[in-house]
Amino acid sequence: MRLFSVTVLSCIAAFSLLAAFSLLALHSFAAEGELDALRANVPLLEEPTPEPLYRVEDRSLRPVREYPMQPPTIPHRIDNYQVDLNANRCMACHARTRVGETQAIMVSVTHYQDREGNYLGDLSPRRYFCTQCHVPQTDAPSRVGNTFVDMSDLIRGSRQRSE
Amino acid sequence: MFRWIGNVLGTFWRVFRSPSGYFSLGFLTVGGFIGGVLFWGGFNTAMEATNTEQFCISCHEMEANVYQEILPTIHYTNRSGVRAVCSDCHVPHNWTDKIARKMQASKEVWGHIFGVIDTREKFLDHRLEMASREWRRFEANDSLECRNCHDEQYMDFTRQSPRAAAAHQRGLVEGDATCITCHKGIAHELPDMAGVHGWE
Amino acid sequence: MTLTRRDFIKSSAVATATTAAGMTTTAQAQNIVTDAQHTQLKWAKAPCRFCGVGCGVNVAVRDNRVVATHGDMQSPVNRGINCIKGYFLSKIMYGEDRLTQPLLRKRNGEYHKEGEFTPVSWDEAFDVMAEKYKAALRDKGPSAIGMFGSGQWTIWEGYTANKLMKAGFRSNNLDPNARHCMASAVFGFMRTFGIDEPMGCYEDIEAADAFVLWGANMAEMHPILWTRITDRRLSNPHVRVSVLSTFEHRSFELADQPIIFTPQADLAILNYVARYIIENDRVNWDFVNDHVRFMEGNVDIGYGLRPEHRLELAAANARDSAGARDIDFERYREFLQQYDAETVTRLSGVPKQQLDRLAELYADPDIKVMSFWTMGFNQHTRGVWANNMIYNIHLLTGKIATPGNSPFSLTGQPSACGTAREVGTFSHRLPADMVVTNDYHRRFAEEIWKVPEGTIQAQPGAHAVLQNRMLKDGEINVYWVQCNNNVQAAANLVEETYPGYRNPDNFIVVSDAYPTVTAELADLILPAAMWVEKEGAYGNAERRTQFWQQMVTAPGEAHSDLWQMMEFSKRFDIEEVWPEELLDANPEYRGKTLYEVLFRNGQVDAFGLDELNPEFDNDESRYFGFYVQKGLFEEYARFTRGKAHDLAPFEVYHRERGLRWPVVDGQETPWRYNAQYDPYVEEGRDIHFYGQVDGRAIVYAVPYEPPAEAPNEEYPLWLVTGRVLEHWHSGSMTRRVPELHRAFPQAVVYMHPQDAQQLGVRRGSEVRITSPRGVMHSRVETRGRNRMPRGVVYVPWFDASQLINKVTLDATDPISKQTDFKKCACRIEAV
Amino acid sequence: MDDKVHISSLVVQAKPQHVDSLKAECTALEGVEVPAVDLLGKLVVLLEMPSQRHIVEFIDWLQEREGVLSVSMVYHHMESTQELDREVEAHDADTA
Repeated sequence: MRLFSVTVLSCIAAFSLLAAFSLLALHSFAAEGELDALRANVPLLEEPTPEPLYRVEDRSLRPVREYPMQPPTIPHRIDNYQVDLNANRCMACHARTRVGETQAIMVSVTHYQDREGNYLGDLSPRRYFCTQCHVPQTDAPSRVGNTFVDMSDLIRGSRQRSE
Repeated sequence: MFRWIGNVLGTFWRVFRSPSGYFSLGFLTVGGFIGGVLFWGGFNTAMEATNTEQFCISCHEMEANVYQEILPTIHYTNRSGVRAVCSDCHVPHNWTDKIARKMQASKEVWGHIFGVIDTREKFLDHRLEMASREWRRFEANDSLECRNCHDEQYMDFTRQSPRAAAAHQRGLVEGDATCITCHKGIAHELPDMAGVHGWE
Repeated sequence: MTLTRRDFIKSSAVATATTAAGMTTTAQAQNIVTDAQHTQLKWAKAPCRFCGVGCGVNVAVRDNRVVATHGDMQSPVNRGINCIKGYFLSKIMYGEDRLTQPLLRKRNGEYHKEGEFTPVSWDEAFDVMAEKYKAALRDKGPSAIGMFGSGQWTIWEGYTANKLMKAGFRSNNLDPNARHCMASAVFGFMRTFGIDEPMGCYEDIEAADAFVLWGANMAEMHPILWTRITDRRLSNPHVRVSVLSTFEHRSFELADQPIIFTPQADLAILNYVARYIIENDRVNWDFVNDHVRFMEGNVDIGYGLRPEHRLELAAANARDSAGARDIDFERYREFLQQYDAETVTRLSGVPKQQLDRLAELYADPDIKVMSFWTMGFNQHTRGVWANNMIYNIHLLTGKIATPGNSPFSLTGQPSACGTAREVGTFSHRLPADMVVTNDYHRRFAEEIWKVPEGTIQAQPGAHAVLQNRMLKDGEINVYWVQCNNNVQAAANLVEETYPGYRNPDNFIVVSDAYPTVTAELADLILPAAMWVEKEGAYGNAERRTQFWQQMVTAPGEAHSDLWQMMEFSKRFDIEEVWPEELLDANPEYRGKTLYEVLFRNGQVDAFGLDELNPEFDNDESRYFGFYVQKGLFEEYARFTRGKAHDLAPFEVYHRERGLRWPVVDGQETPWRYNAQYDPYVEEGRDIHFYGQVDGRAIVYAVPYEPPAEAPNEEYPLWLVTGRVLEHWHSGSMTRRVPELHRAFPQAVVYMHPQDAQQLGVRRGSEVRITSPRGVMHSRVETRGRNRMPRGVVYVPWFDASQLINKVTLDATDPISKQTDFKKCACRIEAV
Repeated sequence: MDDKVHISSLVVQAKPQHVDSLKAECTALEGVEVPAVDLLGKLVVLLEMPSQRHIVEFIDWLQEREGVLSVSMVYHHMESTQELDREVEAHDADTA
């Protein structure tokens, strides 16, 4: 039986690759362990070889955000960066006063606002722990694709249709 | 046993302090040389022994604080297995400075005996003072102990991350920064950095 | 120009495909689209889908797709910020393996336990399912039916499940996964205060002078509350933060008082603090004399294992674990004498100086102190005691129910409070803190539900852990799992869960949006709508009820859990589910379907489609022909009003950024039991613990008792399990978001570098983690965010390819029946 | 579920020289539209069919056509006819 609806809504840029994946999916749905891609096709009572520890990407290339309010991921390693009561290693480069010397990107203006939206003279303490919102990225391969569509693609589509 | 040693030492001392008129010049030269080797070697061996990590962490203060902190860092384990022990960074390699540092270290022995930092809390209270001393030393000697292993002359910037390469070019090559300017806290935790340049 | 829905959907279909193909058919004159007609997004509010903090988010929709989310500036919880998970909410619904069709295990065209998953229609799915339910009812009666629900269910889903199971099928074998995370907190509240949920609220944070984290790692698990604590601590240098845990984690970054203790010794530390307060004459006598009484709890109460286990046979009070008797203050004081500094330091490894500094935060009458705890206390074989003990401390000092003085029990799921607790989806509960064992409560519920007297069974049903045991033993035969991933969560997978799900006598149904490992062990998988694909309501940890609208349609044939339950009930004639005696006594029910009895009762179907907000879709209401969510909510709200759980009218919640119950005369209640804020406090009292008949909260004398399992020669290490910031619970949503996946791609075992060295392994080495129950493979991590003490290892449980619940022990708190996931013994070897 | 309509969109990758003939063949069928094509050989096909079986059959048929390299479903929606013919207010449908 052809099973196509698993691939419903699959629509991202890496399209041909996806199409190949969905063709594969047509025949599966059989044994235990093959359903949940996050289980990596291993039956529950067996032990897969754990994935290796992946490297953290360190190329310092700015990531594209999927919408303007999304916090950027960290494009470099932060091993042993100390952020605690004593010191904030991140702000030693990304603070407003430091970026001249370090040429790092200044944290956004929202980081100087308190809960009520007032601007403070320095970093808002509620934003002090950077890794609550910003995380580095490893080079781990995805186990499952994601079909999220960027709003600019939808906007472009809408403009084309109206023309 | 002790008496025998005492006797031997006594004899040696008497011989040692009596004028050398009975000995030939040749003996004196050769003997002096051998004695020098023995003395110097022993001194140096003792100095080297106090340079080992085992010696350093035989004190609770070192083992429980700074040693625990270096364990998860790049200076403890890394790709090539070339690691730094305490003395690599904290004891100057050239002789005069080394002796000077060892003299200073006698203060640390004092601190150990009198329990200046025998709890984590006390250690943290003294951390800024201790760290500042090391930073000053590194700034004064242009991070010599760093440069014993990491000399920017021999850095291949293309093998560094773009961010590190740019910072090294700007700071070390073109600017007047030294390693410790940016790399404070690379092997141990930082003290309260309020008021430290670059961390305000 | 008029448009039909068909036009709209067709244009969405084309837009999506065009985008997917990356087609650019016309050249563009301008690289930035500025035309408002094209750039406009439709925004609406919703609570975050993840933890119990309950942040508000704004969700942007375009072409029937969620395209952005951000922290809601107007939400009093988070004021415009989210954690990393919250910022990626926009992608959780778009994992490419969304389930879109029912899948039934089939062989040769028919259902077969060992068959292959085959797509079927909803009709066929429900036919097979109903047949199994009817057979179970015929052969064994209602007790053979079980359901495992969720603190992630919307309020109306939990309410529907409660009604369907307890009144419809007349089985109390309904429990939420909140049993794994909140049950000890619930029993702690009920024992001390007689009424569930915190008296304080998040505003306590801005008023407190000290914070004590008892085992909680809020920096990772409750990040937005952590931002508020950080704000308070760093803006006000006098504020102190004390962090207690069995290992050093991210919350220690803000700790003025970092305290590492031996697992289970929290009980001793808690009693030490109480003793310190008494022995240093710091008891707030005015408060204690007016508002407190004392009891001593039964001891030696066992570990909630199977009754034949040697530990249960050896326990004196395994059968009366919750028993307690009245004592006076002097007896309590005498009881505490055993917790002197020397004993507590020996048990906990914490030096006296640290203990005293901690105790002083509570003892000093000028310090307003807030205590936080979550899984450290709750997932504990003495979790209820730990909850009672923390209240002891706050009650002795009178530091409770006033701004800044707040023992605060955190929750892990978005509606652990709103759905699991307030709606009462536990096996012993009914809505608004009522219980099935109480005749009056049952009668009250039957009246509101318009079902005959005697419909609800008086015996509590099977709780989560017992359900798995009963599945294995073949005592529950049809089992519906909704909105959770219990095969990955429940302890002792190999010996208990797996054999239960695959027991040939059982038929397991799993409703989920994604194929989880739980779905893998199901016989029938039903595709579910999630989050903003349906209209919903959640209740967060500070009693805040929050609503959201349906913003997009679910993919394929996926339907909400609510639709699934209601539609399924149509398959039953009431004669097939209720016994003859009940129908003989109440013949007016004859000839109706279960659906008609439960949902067409003149209450649930009281509101028409004209009341829907025309701006938003509502798939369930359009399908059933009435405003389902409003009908269910208003029926449910009748339980709460006048019972100190009052909920506001339905529409109000769609306007507000949530309200904290009890909501009386349109006013929410930030602090309960306090006359200044709480309308339920009796006239003339300042503080009133009205949950107890005499208005007095209870201080419990309960001891330290050893854990169910501790390291020994064969299994020399402590194993602690838990979560990480980037993934939420079993990871079925967050691991499908590429950025979150790459941030923390797989589970690892955190250990001390010298422990690793001793075992001959290093960072990245593959290791085998073994307990008497099972084996799991992982890799060693000696760096990173957690610093383990010697002899303790930490493994997060989000990774389906590393099921650490093969190793964990299914010992529970005997009172709350909540599993202790925080301590068992294990061995680690190089592979 | 007889009165249901299944709306689907497909992306078809074909050899560029076959695009026109494929478009003609498709649009000749009932319930099939081709709202977009590009010169590199991609077609967007929009289906409105009474059941999934019809859609599967169409995909099978399409895959057999000359010049078709791959067919992928991108969007699928099922709903009752009455519901689909309901009018929506203009702000619901900003993609008109």
